[in-house]
Amino acid sequence: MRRVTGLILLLVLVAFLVWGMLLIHPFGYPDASDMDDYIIENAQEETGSNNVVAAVLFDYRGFDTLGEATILFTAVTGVLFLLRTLKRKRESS
Amino acid sequence: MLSKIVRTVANQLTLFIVVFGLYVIAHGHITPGGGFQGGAVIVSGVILLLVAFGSQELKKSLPERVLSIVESSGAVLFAILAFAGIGTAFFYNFLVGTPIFGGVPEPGPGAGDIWTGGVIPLMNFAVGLKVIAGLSAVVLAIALFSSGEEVEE
Amino acid sequence: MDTLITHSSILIIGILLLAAFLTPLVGRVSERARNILVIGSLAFAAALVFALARDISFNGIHVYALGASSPGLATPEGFMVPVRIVLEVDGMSILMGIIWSIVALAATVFSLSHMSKETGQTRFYTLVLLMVAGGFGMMFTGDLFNLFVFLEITSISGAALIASRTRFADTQEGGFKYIVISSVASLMVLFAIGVLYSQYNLLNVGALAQAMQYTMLDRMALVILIAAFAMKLGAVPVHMWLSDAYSVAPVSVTVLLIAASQSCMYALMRTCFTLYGVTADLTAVGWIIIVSGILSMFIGVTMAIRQTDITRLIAYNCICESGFMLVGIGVGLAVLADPGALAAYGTTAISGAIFHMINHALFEGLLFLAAGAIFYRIGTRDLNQMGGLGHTMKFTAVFFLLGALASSGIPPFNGFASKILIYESVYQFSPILTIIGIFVSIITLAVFIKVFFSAFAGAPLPRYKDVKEVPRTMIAAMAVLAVMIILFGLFPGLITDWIIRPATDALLDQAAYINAIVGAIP
Amino acid sequence: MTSMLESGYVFWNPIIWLIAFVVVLVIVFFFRRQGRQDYKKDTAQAQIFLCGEEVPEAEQRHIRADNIYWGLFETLKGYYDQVLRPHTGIVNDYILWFVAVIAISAIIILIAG
Amino acid sequence: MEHIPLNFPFLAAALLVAISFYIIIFKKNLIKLIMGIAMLASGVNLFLVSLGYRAGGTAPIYTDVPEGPMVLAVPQALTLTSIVINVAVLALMLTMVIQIHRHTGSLDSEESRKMKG
Repeated sequence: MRRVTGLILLLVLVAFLVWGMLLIHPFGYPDASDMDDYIIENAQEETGSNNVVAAVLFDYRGFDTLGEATILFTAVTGVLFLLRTLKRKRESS
Repeated sequence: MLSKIVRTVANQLTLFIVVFGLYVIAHGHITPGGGFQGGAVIVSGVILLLVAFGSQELKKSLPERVLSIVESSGAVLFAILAFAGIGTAFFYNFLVGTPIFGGVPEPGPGAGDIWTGGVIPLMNFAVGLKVIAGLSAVVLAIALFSSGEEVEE
Repeated sequence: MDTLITHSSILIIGILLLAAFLTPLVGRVSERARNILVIGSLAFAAALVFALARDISFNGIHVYALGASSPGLATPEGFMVPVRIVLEVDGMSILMGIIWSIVALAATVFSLSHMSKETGQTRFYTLVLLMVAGGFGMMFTGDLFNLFVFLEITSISGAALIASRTRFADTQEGGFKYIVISSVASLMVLFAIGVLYSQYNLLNVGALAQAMQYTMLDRMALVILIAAFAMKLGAVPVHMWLSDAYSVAPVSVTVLLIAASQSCMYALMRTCFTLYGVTADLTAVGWIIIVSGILSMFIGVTMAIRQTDITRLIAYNCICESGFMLVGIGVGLAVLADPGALAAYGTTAISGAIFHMINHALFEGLLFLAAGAIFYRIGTRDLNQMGGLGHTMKFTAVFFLLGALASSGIPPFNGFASKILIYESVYQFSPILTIIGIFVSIITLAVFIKVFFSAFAGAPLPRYKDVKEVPRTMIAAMAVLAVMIILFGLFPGLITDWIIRPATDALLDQAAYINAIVGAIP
Repeated sequence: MTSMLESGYVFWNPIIWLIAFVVVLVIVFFFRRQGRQDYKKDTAQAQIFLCGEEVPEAEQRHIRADNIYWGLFETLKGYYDQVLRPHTGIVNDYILWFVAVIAISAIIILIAG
Repeated sequence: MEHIPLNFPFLAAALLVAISFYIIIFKKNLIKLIMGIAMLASGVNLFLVSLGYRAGGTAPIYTDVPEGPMVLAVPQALTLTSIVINVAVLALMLTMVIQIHRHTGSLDSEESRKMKG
């Protein structure tokens, strides 16, 4: 029962996604590229970096990278936090 | 702990891995790469050591306390670099045009210059530090935990 | 002072992040210094939020372009669309910020005593700070991808915090469920962002709203965004994770999780009202949200009355209360394209929903904190083992009763004030919805009678003879929320005039939001 | 009037409500005082009377949460069987419901909206 | 370069998403579930990065690059961010699975559950 319902719903989802993907612009020919053209043209002058991706990562969208570094920090803190003791377990078992 | 051949080879290889990782970090603003990628490369060296020597041995040279401190410092350094531009705006690239990493390359394709990019190389360095310490800490903690050893708090 | 206000939106997030990064270092030195750092940074952020709120009420929408040569310069000179990440704080965002800062302060002060017996406190407070910073980021950002990043920060730190009592198996399960749900939801949000990006090559909410044409792909993105945010806020039928996660977390974390769910509700409202807004015909979306809200109300309350685990019961009550908000928002969305109906009752429905959001955070927070106080003293969440606690834990009993009455919509508490706005406006849309709402409110009262009777009332049980009242910091944290509940209940007109109406207007005024980013609409 | 909450249709003022509440309270107390005056503390009057039986200990006297509203759950058994079935607690099912929500709302929005 | 028929890269991303949803829904093993989430992340990342491709474009790095159009830079940055985020999420998930296994001795999502109803 669950399997059948699940498969039907999944098929609807697949149809939905595939239909959407067929509507997107042809691969390699983006519809609009104003923001990226601006960045590619001005990145060298504004940030002094030859690597435009690095310029986007650390300058234009630097806040995202701060967030990303924060996520890594969060995950590391979380992992160390969750694996913090085995002592209690050993005593009880 | 694996056999002596593996340990020796891992020992020698790690040096090259670390150097390559540092190269990727340092040239993040002119060639493909950056702090995350270079950091991940170096962490692969740490994992090689972990596989060869076992978590107990590695823990002696890379205690988690130190890794945690280094990771926090990397994050703080990154945040401070972002805050330093707040005279104009948060994340403002205040080093462009100054003597430190301030060079601006010729527009258009050309050879790269390491002395460019403003805060980008510094941020790459901070992020690299963070990724190395953070991912090593995660891998080490999981390895120690699965081997039944107590993780330091 | 002006400089501080100019930079306040980023300082709120930045200071909290910096404090979170510093906490592990300071925590090695001294516990006292760490607590001062945590509470101090949260208080500083709260002060800045209030200053920013005052500034917004005078000067309108606050825009901050990160890394630009001038913070107010959202788009580069001579260019039409924003390139950098822009923080955009309007009345609605700052309302969420006010809720979040109050709740975060109360929860942290509460956990000073509540978590004092646990190990790993330094990492706990680090994660709390990260979660608070993530919530502020979600509320203040004007950029879709940035929203995704902060959504992830909030959910990862939330999951780690839920699982913080590692000695119990169910906490690990709750945390795992939460992180699976939230990572799937946020990845689908990212997918939707990609779909939007593919058409307009933009990531800024305001600029996207201006360019929005409501093509088929936009509808696809809308479907995915609504489903993902609905899952994150715990609307029926994707609510099952909520009771699992809320019931096992330490209560101070649960209070933060409620506010995090509220920020997902905020993201849903932003998506519907600001991103799509009047360009799209959102009647169908409105009806989907209304149906989901009605189901949330009904299933939430009927499941709540059956529970014997006190926090799980309150968690189901949370689902029920968020159903009220969803109904209010759904009615507002359904009549968004009809100015007459919007003016007659749509606006009231939305402001009722927004008012209920702030009230919900307050009274559910109080209920959870009171439940945590019981857990702190007797070490169980099972209602079957409680009884007669009101004789010794008088303050906790009174606070719990206050929260319960507010949640059931008993006058003169704040829950009634917001519920009457929702009832009265929804009645003009469809009377049956109001009738269901009132019925659900009555059952909510029955739910809390069950809890109050089995936990606090009755003869004092011999095994709980030497149970004492909880420490003073915990009472202080509960008292803050209780006082706010009473104030909000006694002066609802003041609150609506000061913060709810501006928030509603800001939410409905799509043009102003767009203008603040890209200048006048051509 | 800072307490006034107007929604264009009705109004709600907690101060007026409180005044009315106090008035009703006073009236109730007034009538209550007209009642019997012969209640005395610390006599047999104040003790629990249970059909003359021995009063059980607090532990047994207490009604546990499981037993509260027992009749309601017994009456609504059919409903609760239906409602409890989707609440399996398996994380895979949660994602299945998410897929269901996407699928159903996609059909609705793409066709109707 | 010619049009690639039927937007194959996007379709591949959609199929990856669909397959990963199949795994997440039908595989009861928690490790497989995590693999499903990793695949979902890969699908979304593939979708994002293929959005930015421009026919005949070079990588957006000016160091020793031939003249010509460059592919869009922002999707690449977004993908990088998203990859790191998913690494972090996976690490935390695996930690929780380790803890669940330690407590219940089972990796089955049905057997290891404590809460229902």
